[in-house]
Amino acid sequence: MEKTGNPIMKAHSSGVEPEMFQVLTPEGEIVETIDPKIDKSLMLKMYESMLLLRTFDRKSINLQRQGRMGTYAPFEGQEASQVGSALALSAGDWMFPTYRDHGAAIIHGQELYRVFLYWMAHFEGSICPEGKRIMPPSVPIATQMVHAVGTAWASKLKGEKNVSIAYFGDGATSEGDFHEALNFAGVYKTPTIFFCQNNGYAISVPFNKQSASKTISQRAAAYDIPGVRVDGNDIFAVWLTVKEAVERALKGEGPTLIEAITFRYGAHTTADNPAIYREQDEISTFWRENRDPITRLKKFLIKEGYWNDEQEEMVLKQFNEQIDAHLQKAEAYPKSNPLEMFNHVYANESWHLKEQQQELEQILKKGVNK
Amino acid sequence: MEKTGNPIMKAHSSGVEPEMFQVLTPEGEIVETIDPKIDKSLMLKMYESMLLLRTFDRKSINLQRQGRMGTYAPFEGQEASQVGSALALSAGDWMFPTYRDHGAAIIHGQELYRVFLYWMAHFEGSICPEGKRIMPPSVPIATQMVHAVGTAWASKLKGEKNVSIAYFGDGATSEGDFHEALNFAGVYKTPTIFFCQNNGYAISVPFNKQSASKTISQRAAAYDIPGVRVDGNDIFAVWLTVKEAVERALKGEGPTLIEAITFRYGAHTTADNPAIYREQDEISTFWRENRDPITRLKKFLIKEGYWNDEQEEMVLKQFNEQIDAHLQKAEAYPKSNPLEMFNHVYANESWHLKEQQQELEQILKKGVNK
Amino acid sequence: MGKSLTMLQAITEAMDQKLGQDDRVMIMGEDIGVNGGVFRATEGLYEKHGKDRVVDTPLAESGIIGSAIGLALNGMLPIVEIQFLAFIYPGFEQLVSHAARMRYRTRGQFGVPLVIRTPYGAGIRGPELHSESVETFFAHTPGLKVVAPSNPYDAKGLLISAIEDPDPVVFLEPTKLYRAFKEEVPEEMYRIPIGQAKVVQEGSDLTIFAWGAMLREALNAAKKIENEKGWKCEVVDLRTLYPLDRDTIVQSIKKTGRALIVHEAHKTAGLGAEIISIINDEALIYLKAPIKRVTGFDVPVPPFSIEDHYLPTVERVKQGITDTITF
Amino acid sequence: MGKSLTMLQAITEAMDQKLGQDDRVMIMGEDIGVNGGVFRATEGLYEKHGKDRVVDTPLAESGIIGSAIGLALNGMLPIVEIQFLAFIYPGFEQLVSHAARMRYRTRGQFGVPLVIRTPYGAGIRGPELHSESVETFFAHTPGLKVVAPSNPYDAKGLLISAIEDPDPVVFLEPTKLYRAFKEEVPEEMYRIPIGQAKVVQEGSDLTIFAWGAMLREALNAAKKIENEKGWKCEVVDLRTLYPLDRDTIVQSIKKTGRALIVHEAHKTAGLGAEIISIINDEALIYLKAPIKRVTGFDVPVPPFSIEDHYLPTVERVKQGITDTITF
Ligand SMILES: Cc1ncc(C[n+]2csc(CCOP(=O)(O)OP(=O)(O)O)c2C)c(N)n1
Ligand SMILES: Cc1ncc(C[n+]2csc(CCOP(=O)(O)OP(=O)(O)O)c2C)c(N)n1
Ligand SMILES: [Mg+2]
Ligand SMILES: [Mg+2]
Repeated sequence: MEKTGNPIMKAHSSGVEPEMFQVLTPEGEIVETIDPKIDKSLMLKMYESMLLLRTFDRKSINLQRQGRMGTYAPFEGQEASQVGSALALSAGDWMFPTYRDHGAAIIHGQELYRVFLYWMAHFEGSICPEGKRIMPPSVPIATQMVHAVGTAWASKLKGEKNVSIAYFGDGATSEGDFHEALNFAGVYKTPTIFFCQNNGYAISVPFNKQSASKTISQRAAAYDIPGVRVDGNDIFAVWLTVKEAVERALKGEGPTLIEAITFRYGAHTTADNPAIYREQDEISTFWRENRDPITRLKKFLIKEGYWNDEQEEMVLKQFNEQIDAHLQKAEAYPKSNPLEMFNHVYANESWHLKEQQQELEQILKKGVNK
Repeated sequence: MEKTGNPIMKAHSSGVEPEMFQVLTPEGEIVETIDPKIDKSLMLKMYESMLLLRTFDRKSINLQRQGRMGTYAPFEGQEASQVGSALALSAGDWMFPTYRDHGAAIIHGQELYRVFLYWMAHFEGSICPEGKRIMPPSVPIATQMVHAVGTAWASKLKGEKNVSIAYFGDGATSEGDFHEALNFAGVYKTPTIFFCQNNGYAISVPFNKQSASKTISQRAAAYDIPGVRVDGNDIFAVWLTVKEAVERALKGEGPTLIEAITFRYGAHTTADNPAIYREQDEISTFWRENRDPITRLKKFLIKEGYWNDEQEEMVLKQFNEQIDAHLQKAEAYPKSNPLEMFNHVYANESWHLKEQQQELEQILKKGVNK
Repeated sequence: MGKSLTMLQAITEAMDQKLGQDDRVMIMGEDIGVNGGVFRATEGLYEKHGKDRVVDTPLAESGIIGSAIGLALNGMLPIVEIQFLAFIYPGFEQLVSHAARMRYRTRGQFGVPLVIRTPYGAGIRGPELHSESVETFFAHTPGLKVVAPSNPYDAKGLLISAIEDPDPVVFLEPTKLYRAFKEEVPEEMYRIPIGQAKVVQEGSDLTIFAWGAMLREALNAAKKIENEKGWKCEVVDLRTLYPLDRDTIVQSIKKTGRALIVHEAHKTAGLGAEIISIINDEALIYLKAPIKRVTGFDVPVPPFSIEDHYLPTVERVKQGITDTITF
Repeated sequence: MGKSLTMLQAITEAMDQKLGQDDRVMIMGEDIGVNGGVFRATEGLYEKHGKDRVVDTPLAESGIIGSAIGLALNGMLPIVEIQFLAFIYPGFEQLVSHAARMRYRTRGQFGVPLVIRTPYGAGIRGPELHSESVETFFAHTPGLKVVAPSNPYDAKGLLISAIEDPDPVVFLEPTKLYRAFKEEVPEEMYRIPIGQAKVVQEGSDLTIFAWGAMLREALNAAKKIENEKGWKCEVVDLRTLYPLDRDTIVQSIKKTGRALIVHEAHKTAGLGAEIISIINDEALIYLKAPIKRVTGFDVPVPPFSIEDHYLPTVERVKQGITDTITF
């Protein structure tokens, strides 16, 4: 019954069915062969890392509420995506996080007190430890994706065995930079990993208003690069996928687009009220109870006899202390000096900045500047 | 032998094989059912339109060489794409051409003398006949694609039965606006037709340097809209495809991406030398001899007894006269008045433009302004 | 009869009334529908006017501005909200190469009656790139108009004018003032003409030119300096930044002979320079002292812990006044 | 030993030499590889230095500038060619929100040693949007440097400095001068410091400030007016547009007391305004007359049939000189 005169209908007949790679079910069951193997110590590292991050995240929200920090972007619920991806990297790999990916940054080596400093609006919160390649959180959406193409391209040109990973959200996939980044990476076969945390919302906008496409991973085909959709709350699935992407990249096989399906339990930032745009209580309770990344790994670990409540209590205590120590360090950090704003605009000083700095210095000497 | 732990390899296994919709072969044979029917008079219109355009295009190149026109962008070789698409439209449809699509614009109702005026750098070359919706050629690549989403969206909101068609090249598909346009059109299901003439080159850059993807049509899947690849030198295939896209659009089924495979025989513009970046003689001779859009339709028409050499001679003579008349009109057109540059910056006059206009007027009164 | 409204409420009211009055008006942007906008400027409008008139768009500013251009070409009157001024950059090409030029290119055949509303300026403890003040970019683009209100009353009247304007208007809303104070705002629709500055305080010793959030700093400094030294400053709210109201600028300077410009934007190539140049053109001989610029510094807006020192302060304005008057 | 080169050849030579000398240097852009660039600025470099060092990119300016930022972060020294200045707009966000700010954000930990070369300006009978002169956009962006040479010698020396500069430099090449004349250019690598203007002609009655293609109009007008009226103009080539060389500007004005600025860019918020403001700041009392701006008008650059009237002409510069001197 097919009409030959209808080329469009013909071409469009095969719909894409969203599939999702899952290894560890919410019930804590393994449903896929794990290859390469994830040994016990890595499993424990995964679990503890997620616990650390959740503790850190909750603390941060409280600090914001107490006025000890500025607007904060929480990531609770997305721990498996951030930890699983970061643990699959090597120390020298380039990381391009957004404002919501300090979880991944911490696992990749960013120091906790620096993350506090960032949200407390200290300049120094954007610096990473010496030798690391963790860029400051990218605020303009999707822009960091092309940077991760460039750094990876340079690694390739220099023959250095490093990948670059760009973090971004579902909303970011609508920006032109998403497209240009994937296309460039495809052309130059750069060792770039495009890691999308699809948490279903760009602030208030659900993904079905963001695009008519059902998945984000399907977009990879447009650039002839592989795209894969994984359960972003299943840390095994995330780790295995990123690991494979890293290996492909290092073998010279080019970039990969990964869509990790996840959910942020809380608000977009502490300035946002999710109850306005979604059934916040119901939906976040549903995810917490049925899809939580930490709970599911815990179930598995307990079943295997790798974990118990005492251990949990102990590490939680330790994490709280660790976080508090970093918080103390951050809060004791010297107040930002307004004159610092004139530094690092250029590598070398310019007359106009020197004078403006002097102008401000004079005013500050008078004691008030309001 | 498939490893379950390799989600990326699994997901990426099915390659896209470029297929191309063709109805009329280069030998002038029909190889697909034509539905809806293309009657004799439409066939003749197609043929004559292509002849007119080719005559116009060659004339224009000569005019540029003689210094009677500025830099010109020729389209010879792409006539089937431009005529076939334009003839599938209704009079009130919105058209967004590029600098290479004055062929399509002419068929949609732009006057020949205005096209001359445009390339002679008269302001008035960007105006279309009263009541028409032919926008001036878009120079910044891909930017017009989002406009065609907007006008189509407005048609939909107002319940008007019009489509909007955006013309663009293969190079344009790398720009962010390509992505944003397709995505918006998908979300709002706008009656937009994205008509790409893939002539293999963006100036000197061949498509395989433009993207790792084999086709442009495959990108439609990223937005869950239909994408189709057609032989852009086969006017029946082009017309049928655009016709179907128009019908879908008017039925509320949304946008379509069409990739028409074609080739520009000549230079990118009269300022370009294609011999630098491709085997110009060989490749353009190959296309002319084996793929020409006009020759193939002529073969078919002659076989059917619809056309003969006398007719050809007669219409060519008529076209030459018509074009010359328009050229005369364009060359007799009043010289641009420099003071015109101050008009239409705003709907209402502003003091600063008024004064600047007076300043220039004073200078011009003195006789020289060099 | 008026109501006491914040600037935010005045802006919402202007849009609500125009949506109600004219079918062609629509609003589009990120999070402006269901969520009512990140500052809540469109609160309630989605529910009231429906999803076709108040549209949550994908996160893509070029797509937003570009499709709004198309909507405007085809008879609609779109109001675009860009979430923060710096996020207009992905759509910069659409604004500069198309919105600003369509009327010119088509010799008046097609116009782009588009309003781009966007919060701008520092002082609300925003994250990086949430505090820019780059009005220069738009004031250097023929074909655009640029407006920046400093109070609820002007905001409503100017926004209605902007929506009714046949040309694209960049409407800059000083974030810091959104909820800073309330003011009596008439309930009916009224217009404040684009292109007219306003003398908000008469004076004889020096003129302060300011706009947006800086107007309050200017007024506060003027009051303090009058108390402290007895100098009387005239304060002019420019309101429209492009094209500038030259007559009001020149008239004031002819009266006072001294001037100070206060703006948040970076000093170099900021609009202050254009105002100085206009005065240089028209009233140089009236000048008793160099014109002072008290502006944001030529550095990226720093983290909010020190943003107040990036911004012109009453202290710096006072210093500027003193320097100029005692020159 | 030098050779007689056009500006285009001087630019090619600078890139060729840096590519040869430093592995980290690479060039990227549209049609710059096999084709040698639409103006042929990169002619022969692809063949000589290979496809990894001279890269034909996809048609996507945000991708180009953005990936160049990444390359620069990771140790390369990319030179980007944007085909024409107006086509930088799709990459505007990358330039303004990232290239210009990376050093600042990371407190010097990561810099972006990037050069963006682009033809700019009118006068070559180009199509729409091929003739823009929007240096203001970049001069209002802290973190960027902006350079515009007016002759082959400076072009080579400034481009080498730009490539070696640790910060992003927007390098504006006046299209009209690419092949306009030849000049002796030393074969060795030499540098002209960024940030230094040059007095190209001494004079006592008035200073003309110009740059890029407008320098020749300035010099021609100065010569004519000297012949006609005997007035001696000093002519200053700014060369670097951001940050400006204030000392040279002020020194000259203190000598002549009168000034004229010639630029192609639109008048409102053009760089002329900043120069006037610098003079207002530093040397108001030396001024014998208002400073005149002879500039491109505040209209989109018109079609090339009348572009010469959009541009400052010798006639208009002469008129400006006369007005200023006889004020
Ligand atoms: C270019 C740009 N436009 C708009 C914004 C404002 N904004 C900040 S976060 C955000 C939503 C991002 O959603 P998504 O990409 O899904 O990431 P998520 O916040 O869910 O992690 C928006 C619109 C921005 N930061 N940059
Ligand atoms: C934003 C932008 N970048 C660069 C250019 C310069 N340019 C003009 S045409 C062209 C190539 C376009 O190629 P394609 O889209 O394939 O169209 P074609 O010319 O082959 O019809 C380029 C790079 C431009 N006009 N706009
Ligand atoms: Mg999201
Ligand atoms: Mg092409």
